[in-house]
Formats: sequence, structure tokens, C-alpha cells
Amino acid sequence: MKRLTILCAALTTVFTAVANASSDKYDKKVAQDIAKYRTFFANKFPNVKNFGEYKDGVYAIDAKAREQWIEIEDFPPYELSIDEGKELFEKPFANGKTYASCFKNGGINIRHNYPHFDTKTNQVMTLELAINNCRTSNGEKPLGYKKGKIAALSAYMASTSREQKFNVKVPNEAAYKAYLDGKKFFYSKRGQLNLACSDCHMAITGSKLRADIPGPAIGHATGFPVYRSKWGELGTLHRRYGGCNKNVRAKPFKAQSAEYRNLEYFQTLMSQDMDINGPSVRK
Amino acid sequence: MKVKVKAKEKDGVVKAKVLIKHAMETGRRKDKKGVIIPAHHVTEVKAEYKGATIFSAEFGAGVSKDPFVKFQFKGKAGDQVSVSATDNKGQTGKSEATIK
Amino acid sequence: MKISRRDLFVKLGKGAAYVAVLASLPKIAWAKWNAKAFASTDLKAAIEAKYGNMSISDSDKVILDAPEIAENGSVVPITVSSSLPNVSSMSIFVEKNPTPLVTSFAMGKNSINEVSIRIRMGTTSNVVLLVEADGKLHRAQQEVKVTIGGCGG
Amino acid sequence: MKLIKVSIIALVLSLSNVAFAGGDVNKVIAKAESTLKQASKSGFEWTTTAKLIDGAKKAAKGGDSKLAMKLAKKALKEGENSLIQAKYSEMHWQDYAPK
Repeated sequence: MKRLTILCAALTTVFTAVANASSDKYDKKVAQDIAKYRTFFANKFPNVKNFGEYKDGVYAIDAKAREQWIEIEDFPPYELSIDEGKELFEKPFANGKTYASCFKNGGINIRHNYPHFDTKTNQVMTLELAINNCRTSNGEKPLGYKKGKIAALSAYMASTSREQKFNVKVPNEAAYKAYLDGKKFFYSKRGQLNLACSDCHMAITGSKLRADIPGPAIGHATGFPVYRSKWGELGTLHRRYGGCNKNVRAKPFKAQSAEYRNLEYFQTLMSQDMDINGPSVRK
Repeated sequence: MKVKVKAKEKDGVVKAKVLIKHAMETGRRKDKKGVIIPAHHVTEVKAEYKGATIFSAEFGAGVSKDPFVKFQFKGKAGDQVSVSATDNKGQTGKSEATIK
Repeated sequence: MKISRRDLFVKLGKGAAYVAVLASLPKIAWAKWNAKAFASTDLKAAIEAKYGNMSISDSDKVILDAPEIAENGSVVPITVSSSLPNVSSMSIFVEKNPTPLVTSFAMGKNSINEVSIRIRMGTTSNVVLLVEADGKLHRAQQEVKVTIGGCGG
Repeated sequence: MKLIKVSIIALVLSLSNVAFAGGDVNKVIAKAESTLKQASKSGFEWTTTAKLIDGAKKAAKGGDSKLAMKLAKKALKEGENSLIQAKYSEMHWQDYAPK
């Protein structure tokens, strides 16, 4: 038995080495994680036939809540924010340039390229970080990361990329490290309540936690920014991360900290091949 | 006040959807210092079609933030429908849409 | 009708009478915001302020479409409709809200009697729809459970 | 005279007692603070701990050394627990990932 295991391991190693002259070695490793992750949810929610449905968050598994959600998505309150975001996006900076000058394809239909691992700076580049980098490189002050203008800009950019699929790469060792860091964050217990992200969004999801059903973790990154009924406004993914951490009484990290960016990287990789569905409405 | 209207006709019936950007303060909420935020909400919404009012609504503070209302009337594609809103501080907003 | 400043102050001094003053201002043909009805703090008073003493009967020709359990009390989607002829108004009340009258729709002759709206509910409560047609009120009601309240928190 | 002497001794004793208790509280508060700092560094600070320390400091200032001690000890315990949590997570996080 032990021999067999060793043989298998050896074969896998050989296979990996031969198949990829190392460049997509990390993609392969992550792909195995994705497969396990999907199997977990497939077993948990056998009624969800296609993992793509998880782009709708908790509404993929809660039929009653889904009806109300669809009704609100019919003319969602974030539409006004998309308009605001478009205006901001098109308004020139003091130097005459616009956001379009900082992004591929003028910033349109590119949401699914974020987050990505920037091999020049060896860090996870999120859309919101890229927006502020664009501002500062054009002599403008950076925006706050949780809500308001940055959420509106992000909402507009997401709205132009709907139904594009996430295709996140893990280009090098540093990227894989960032991925592992995010993964570790996700499965680590935190706060006075001693809960990991995975406790609520994998183990408990589908059943009630107090009065609420926590959403399945798969697809978490697809719908942001979101207009939460609880907030009464649009907010970014990192604002939500902060809220989640506070809910378990763990001191939150700063929006766009390395911790949250790595977590976003991990979560987006777990949402690989899923549609961009942001902005969207959540309770 | 920002008002957005979408209208679509099918079989002679126009479905018009209205979204208004408004805080809809109830007058019962307190700010961070514990001071009550005065009531500030939309009170009236009026829709006009071919020079006549075809629908109107009165809102109290019990209507959700960023109010949404969907109403229907007999009309046809290509025509205009205009919607105006007023709040209890006398601020107004107006928007027009071509029926699709 | 004319109200002198002095009158107004006297009435304001009497507290609640202030809404009555607003409500007694001359009515304009299309919906003039009914301050008294919207300020009433119980269902019966709100209905009276809105409709006076019109008779009310339950009717299966008025339909209140509301969720059994609200996702979030601050945004509860509601659709009201009626197959009755000559509908002139439809009003939605949430019995346990601090002020039960939420909204009132005035229907014209070319209106189709179906309106959707998103409302706030502070807690689990009966939602009451009153449809005014031919001088009578027709009622439908339903309980909506709220787990996350829409009035703060 | 004897009586006065005795009372002075008693007074001194009680004073030193207070002073000792105060120093003790301050020691516990300081320890709670340094533990919290470590927890914060590890990324596992709880939102509740700093508030307890603030409460302890306030109580100490207000002369309620009993309450101050209670809060400081609680804060210290929380700080220690967050460090245990950090260690546990470091060792066991993989157990929670799907196999």
C-alpha cells in the first residue's frame, strides 16, 4: 500500500514535470484545490446542478430568498451607482487623462482580469487597487476603499464585464505563496467566536446561523461590489471582509491590505470560470 | 434628486419602473453622536403620459431607501412617459423615458 | 381657508394638532400628501385619516403579494393588484410599523391596477392592503415575518 | 499615644496595601497590553480585548482597583487565547480544507 502511494506520488510528480515545463505548475496545483472545493459543494448542495449558478451567492441555494432577490434585481438600486460610476470614469483628471488610459481596452470589459498577480511588484493587484494606482499616477488623491466613489467605479467596470468568466493565473512561486496565504486565512479560526471563514461559508452554509443562512463560499467574488440592504448602499468586497471579521469579533484588516488581497486572490481562484455578476444586490 | 425611469410596452400595456436616489430618513434614526436625524423622505411621485397624470403615489417614511415603484398603464411604444418626485423638504427630481 | 400665524402657533403649541393643521390645508385634485394619515401611529387611526369611515370588507378581488419571510426588513418587495372595476386608490399599511401607512397609490382611468414597491418593516407584522373602488374599501392582508428589522440595527 | 502609633502603622499598612494593589493592576494591564500587541502582530487580535484594557485603565484611574483587576485579567486571558488561536490555526488550518 505504502509502495503504491509512493509510486502514485512519483508518477504525479513526473507527470507534472513533463506536462508543464514549470510555467503552469502552480495553476495545476491550484486546479486540484478547485476540484476538491467544487466536489465539497456538489456534495453539500446536490440540487445545484451547475456550479455556475453559484454566481448568485446565497440565492443559488435559498429558493424563497431568490424570489425576492430577483424582484429587486429587476431594477436594482445599484443602477444609479453604475450611472454615477460611468460619469466618474469618463470625467478627465486635472491632467486631462481619464481612467481609460490606465487599463487594457480602455477599462471596458476587463473586470474578469482582476485580481491578478502582478509579477513586477510580486503582489496581488485588485481592481480597486488598480483604480487608485491610476489616480495617483495621474496626480489625483486616492479614494477610500470601502464605499462611495470607488464602489461606483468598480460597479460600472463590472457592469461592462458581465458574463465574462474569471480566468485567474498563478504565474510564479510568489503568486502561489499569495494564494496559500489567502487559503490559510480562509481556513483559520479567528476572533472571540473562534470561527474561520470556512466554518460559516462551507460547514454551516445552507443551514441557519441565527436568523440567516450564510452564503456558500463558492462564487463569493463574482458579485462585487454589492448593494447590501443592510448597508443601504454599495460597498466593496473588502468592506464585506471587514464586516465578516468583526462579526466573529476579530479585529479586521485594512481594506486592500495584503491579507485581504490574498484572500480575494484565493476566493477568486476558487470562483474560476464563473461569470462576473457584479454589481449585485445582497441582503 | 435623481430619478430613473424605464418603460416597456407589451400588448398595449406599458410597464414603467421608477428608481429614485433618496436616503428616505425616517426621523427615528440617530447619528453617531446620538442626535436624531430629521425625517427626510420622498412624499409624492407623479407620472405623466400625454399631458395627463396617469399614476401618482404618496410615500411615507416606510418606503425603502432608494425607492422603487413599478406601475402599469394603457399606452404605446415610442411615446414619452415622465416621472417627477418631491420630498418633504421641497426638493424635486424629474426624468423622462421613451417607451420601448 | 386661511390660517393666521398666531393661529398656527397656538395650534403648534398643542403638539399633535400640527399634523391636523397640515391635513386641513386645501386639497388639490391629485394626491396631496396626507400628513395626518402618514403620521398616525396606529392602524385604525391611519385608515381613518386616509379614508374616513368608509366600510371595509375582505375581498378576493384584491391581491397582496408579499413574501412569507422577508429577506431583510429594510427592503421587502410587495406587489398589489385588483381585478375590481373603478379602482381609485390602493394603500399599503404595515400594522406594527411606528407609522403604519406606508404608501398610497392614486389610480387614473388608464392605470392598470397592479403596482410593485419596496417597503420597510421594523418587525414581523400584518401587511394590510386597502383598495378603494366605488366608494368602498376592499381588504387583503398577510403576515410577513421579519428576521432582520428595517428600522436600524 | 500608643493608640496613635498603632493607627499610623495601620494607616501606613493600608496605604502600602493600596499602593501594592495599584501596582499589581498596572502590572496586569501592562502584561495584557503586551500580549495584545503580540496577538495583533500575529493577525489574530480580537475586537473585544482593547476595550477591556481601556475599561481596566479607566477603572484604575477612578480608584476601583477591584474592577480594574477583573477587566485586566479578562483582557490578558483574551490576549493569551488569541495567541493560542493563532498557533492552533497555524498548525491546523489545513484540516479544514476539503480533502
